[in-house]
Amino acid sequence: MDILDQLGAVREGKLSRRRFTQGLLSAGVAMTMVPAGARRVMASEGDQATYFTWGGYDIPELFGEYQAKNGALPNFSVFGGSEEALTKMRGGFVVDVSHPCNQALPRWVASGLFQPIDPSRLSHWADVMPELIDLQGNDAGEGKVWMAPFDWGQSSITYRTDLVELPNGEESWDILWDPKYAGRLGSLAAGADAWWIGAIKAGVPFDQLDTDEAFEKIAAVMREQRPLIRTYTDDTTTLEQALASGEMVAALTWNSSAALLRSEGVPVAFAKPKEGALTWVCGVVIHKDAPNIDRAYDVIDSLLSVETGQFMINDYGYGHSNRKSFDSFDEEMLSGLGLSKNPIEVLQAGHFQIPQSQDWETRMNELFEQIKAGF
Amino acid sequence: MSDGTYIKRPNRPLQVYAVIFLIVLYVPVLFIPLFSFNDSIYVRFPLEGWTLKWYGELWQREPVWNALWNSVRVGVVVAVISTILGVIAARAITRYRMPGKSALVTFIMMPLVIPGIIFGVALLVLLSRMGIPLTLYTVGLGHLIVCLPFAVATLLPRFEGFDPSMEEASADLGENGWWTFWRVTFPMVFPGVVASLLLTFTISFDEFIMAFFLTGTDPTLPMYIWGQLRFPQEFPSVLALSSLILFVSFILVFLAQWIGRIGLDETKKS
Amino acid sequence: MTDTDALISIRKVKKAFGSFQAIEEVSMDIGRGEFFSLLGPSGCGKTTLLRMLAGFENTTEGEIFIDGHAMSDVPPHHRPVNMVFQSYAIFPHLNVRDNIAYGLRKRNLSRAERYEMVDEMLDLIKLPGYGTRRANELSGGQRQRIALARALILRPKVLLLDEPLGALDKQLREQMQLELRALQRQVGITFVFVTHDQEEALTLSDRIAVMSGGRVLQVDTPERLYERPVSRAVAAFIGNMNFFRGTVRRNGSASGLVETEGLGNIPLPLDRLTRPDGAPVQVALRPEKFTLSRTRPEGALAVAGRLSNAAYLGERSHYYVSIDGCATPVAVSSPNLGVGRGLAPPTPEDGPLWLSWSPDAVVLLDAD
Amino acid sequence: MADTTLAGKADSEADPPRRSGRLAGFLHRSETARGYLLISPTLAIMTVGIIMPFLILLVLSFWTRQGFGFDTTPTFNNYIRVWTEPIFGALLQRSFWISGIATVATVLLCYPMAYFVAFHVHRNKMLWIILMTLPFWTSYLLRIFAWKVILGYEGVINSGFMAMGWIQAPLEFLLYSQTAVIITLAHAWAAFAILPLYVSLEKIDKSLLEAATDLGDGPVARFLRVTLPLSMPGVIAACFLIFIPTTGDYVTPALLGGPDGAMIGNFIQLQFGAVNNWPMGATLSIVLMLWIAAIALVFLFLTRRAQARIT
Repeated sequence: MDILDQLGAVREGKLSRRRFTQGLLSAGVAMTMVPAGARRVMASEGDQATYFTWGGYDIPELFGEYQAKNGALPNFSVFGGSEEALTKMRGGFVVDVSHPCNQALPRWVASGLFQPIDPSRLSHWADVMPELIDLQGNDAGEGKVWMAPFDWGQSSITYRTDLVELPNGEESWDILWDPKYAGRLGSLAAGADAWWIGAIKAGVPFDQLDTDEAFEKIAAVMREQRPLIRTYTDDTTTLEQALASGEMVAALTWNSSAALLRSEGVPVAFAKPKEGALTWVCGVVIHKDAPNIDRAYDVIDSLLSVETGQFMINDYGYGHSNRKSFDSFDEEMLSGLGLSKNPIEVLQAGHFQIPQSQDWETRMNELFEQIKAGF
Repeated sequence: MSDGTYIKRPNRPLQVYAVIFLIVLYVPVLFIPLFSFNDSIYVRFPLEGWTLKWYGELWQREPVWNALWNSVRVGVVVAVISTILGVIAARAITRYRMPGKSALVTFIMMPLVIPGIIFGVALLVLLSRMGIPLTLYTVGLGHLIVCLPFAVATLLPRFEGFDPSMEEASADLGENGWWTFWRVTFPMVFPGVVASLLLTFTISFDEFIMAFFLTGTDPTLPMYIWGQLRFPQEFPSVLALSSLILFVSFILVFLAQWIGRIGLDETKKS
Repeated sequence: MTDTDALISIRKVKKAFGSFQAIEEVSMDIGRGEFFSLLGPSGCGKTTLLRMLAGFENTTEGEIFIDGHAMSDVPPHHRPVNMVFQSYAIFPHLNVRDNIAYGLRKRNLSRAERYEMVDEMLDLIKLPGYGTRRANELSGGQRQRIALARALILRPKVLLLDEPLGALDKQLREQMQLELRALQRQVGITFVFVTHDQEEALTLSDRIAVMSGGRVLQVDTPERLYERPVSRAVAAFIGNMNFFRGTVRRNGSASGLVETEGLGNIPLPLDRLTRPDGAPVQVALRPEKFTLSRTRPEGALAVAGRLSNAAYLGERSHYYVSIDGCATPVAVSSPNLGVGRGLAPPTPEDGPLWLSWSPDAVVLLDAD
Repeated sequence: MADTTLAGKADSEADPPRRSGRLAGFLHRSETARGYLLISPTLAIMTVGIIMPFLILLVLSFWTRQGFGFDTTPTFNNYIRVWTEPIFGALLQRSFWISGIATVATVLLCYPMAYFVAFHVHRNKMLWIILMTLPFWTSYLLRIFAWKVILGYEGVINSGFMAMGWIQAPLEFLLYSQTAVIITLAHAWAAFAILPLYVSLEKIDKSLLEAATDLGDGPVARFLRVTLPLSMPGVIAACFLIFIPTTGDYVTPALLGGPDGAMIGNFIQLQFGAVNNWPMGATLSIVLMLWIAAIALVFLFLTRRAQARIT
């Protein structure tokens, strides 16, 4: 086979040397004009902390304090799911700060990749809601914690108020299982959200998830839902766009999707299902080999600041761990986002995720992926 | 048509097909600049209104520039290294009698016919077993492996079509090996080198699958775009940046064509 | 030649490629069974004319008739002509047999019949048993024969050959010339042969059309082209020729002569002096028409000169003789009959030499 | 040998010849050694980049996941699972089906275009080639995204058709389906088809086509008997260059495939991501590669046979 020859097509690039030099010249001009920003980035790279986080958290708005103190933004590395992140770090990827959620916390801690956080080095720690600190498996002893809580929220249904007829006038998870809307429902792809919703729908208590019976029951529910789903995706934009266009009438999303859609004027609501929504808390952890430990604390402090919190609530619709962040918002607005000034209300009204073992995670993910693929 | 020969005479259906083909090829691509002017963070019809704000915002999005800069750095380094290695390899393959040459060539060409995901995971496993942290260097290594076969494939025909007696003539006229290479061999294979640089840079610049597995803290542009696909607030800026890249590459290509045309006319006149 | 004899009639054919006029206006007839050559330097339009016969180029103006049928609207694959390409165009993906049998597809022949025909052709071109060879295992001469066989097997009315011998070395070329000529006699098909090699054209052809700059300068037999060229261009292109400027002088209706610069006055019969009195002409004489002697020959037209250069070529020698009134030395070609048998060839030290010639050898051409 | 005489010449002019070391002398004498020396950096990189990862991948495929680590007792369990659980076979089959359709569609659609540029464009051929490859300078991800806009529920096609009254409700099979994946792959890989096709067509000596015509073939017969067989190397190269990489694609199906469009690449990626079963992922990679090798060999064999049949 003469692939070699075939690719010789490119050799036909009959550029003369002179022409090439001239081309380079113009390219050079373009290059010097473009990267004014890029050069600033180069300057900032130096010894800044590296924050390994969910896509969307790598924005300057969250790091006002950090920037004021260190003159630049931290470095960002982005993941799409916390499993992916843990896998990467287990593969030897070293960062300063990362961003797990409560149900994964014990497994993250068990990996031995993280060091306890000393709260005395955090200036906003006193304002952090104790309920969020006091998570299962978060106590590192000696007054230290593994994870500093940062954001919290719910996984629930964002639905088009004009297109969805509520069953019995009540918001319920049944919407996502309603054959009436076959092909017009969406779901997050991660088992970390969807499987738990399946448990709620199937009526399996979270403390009994680890049984074969639970697996069977939830799997049956998920298989029932699968033909109704237009697409499973971790990419919230897709769900938001589909909701905005009417391609989907309802989807399993996080708070931020509903907040964004509403700000764009799309008639949606973020449901408070009668069965209860799924509630989660995410936070930040410090890698055991963090090369910039001081700056790592700066990152955390910046994330816990009121300014950051207000941005999170206002623009993303997520809860924040600093109770002062809520002061400037009224209760009604918060309630629309599925939030409250008293997070414990929300946390208790919903189903709070309970950490599971690594084997459970793998088994769940494997099964859920098979179900999504149609088996 | 008076100057059409029988074989080459114009074929109307084929012309129509070619035009349709180009339209289908371009329409999806042209949606990118179109939506970069759309006054909504959601990409959908009808357009909400025209705006330039995403371009303005782009200026303040350091991560975007950071990612672009990473991609450019990786691309340039990968293009240069793979082309240099390609030149050396192509010269060795064409110039010397080596037992097992065809097996060697097949080996070098292997990445062309192996799905990128397999390379990605294989390298990830290797690097993680060796405890090597993921950085732009690991991305570069991955891209190098993807790009090398393209470089060799582009350069081989150049070297094959190159008469070795030219080098002998240069040696006969008293140049040593090094200067012979610079004064004779390199200019002769120069178009291949340019093609190889362009091709490998383009491949590296847009490579996603390997980068997905091998990226550390510094995302390349495709990795960054992947991250932004889920977050609509940033997405229009990405569209704006891509439109700029598209625009600049159009300009460069046509500039090259235009300059080439002028050069051609000049040579014709003289 | 009468019209009924003409197999091909080219009538006022013109061809333009954009603004470039490749064929100015050509009309000629080619007879049945003729070996006809188109001769001219590269770029003269001969290949274009051939390709127009084949149908690969259409005519800008004018019409080509083959066997009485207008060819304008007949695509190449329906024309009763076949072609031997300059590059031979042997299909690389087919073996010899399939190459030769290529055109038989539409003839509804069984495989055995086709192979039989191919074997006959292979015998004809003296390559028996080559049927299963691959195209890339063939030498140049073999490829040329296969190309010939591939065209001839279809029994075309006309076989077109586009410099088919150009790629061969000299010896092979001469051998192929003889074979080609023999083959043409054997099959009796009209051959139209394009070449830039005048010797080849003279050797092979019944008639030759000499072309230059998109025009046909002269169509004639090889002998007449050589002995009686109608223009300086033809004379210069075929063989070597000495040219002298001259003026016609007619003495009433009785006799006439040409006054020349260099050769003096040359008396000519009036039927050859077709021009009016005082008309400027060119006198052309082939180098071998001169006789060289050390003393003035009796009763012949002669002029004295000095030897300026000599070249020994074996069977003959070329001498360049400077004469008064002539800027360039006159080229003389003389057989070396006596040389080596005691007769010394002339040298520049010999002093004056005499050039003599017969009036019959003189060709009168229009002044340029 | 030419080199010695040349060296001698240079030496005689200037200083007395420098004695070179034994290694240099060896290199000077042995072409093979010099050749291998030249090619060794490339080979080293390829070894690090191909052979070592593959060996590790192979070893890993015989291990078992255990918590955060691996149980390194060699076992065929992963391969047995791939063989026995229907999902893997089905995903492989689907991947080859989608890639196969996309490959055939791409080559069929690009062939006339390459033909057009090779035979019917006389000036500015290079401009046409550039024009056809320029769209590929935009990010692949964004091109996928653009197709989403076109094929989407309120996308260009649906809104266009609705506006013209051809359909009453949006066509839902356009997006989040295998159709969407095939269309997008065909569009994305067009350049990889056009270039080899163009080169193989452009290389065909035009006099061969004239010869075919001269020997009585009309345009169709000429195409089938000469042009197509002679361009087969390009067709085969194009097929390989598209089919093989696309079977392992996971981006396109992830973004456009919907629940029924998932391919084996998605599953491999999941094993290294969410499912976190690296040995299984390694096994799937090895199995995928073996299948590709088998399919490629069969394809080569069939095209050889077909070519032999034609001639």
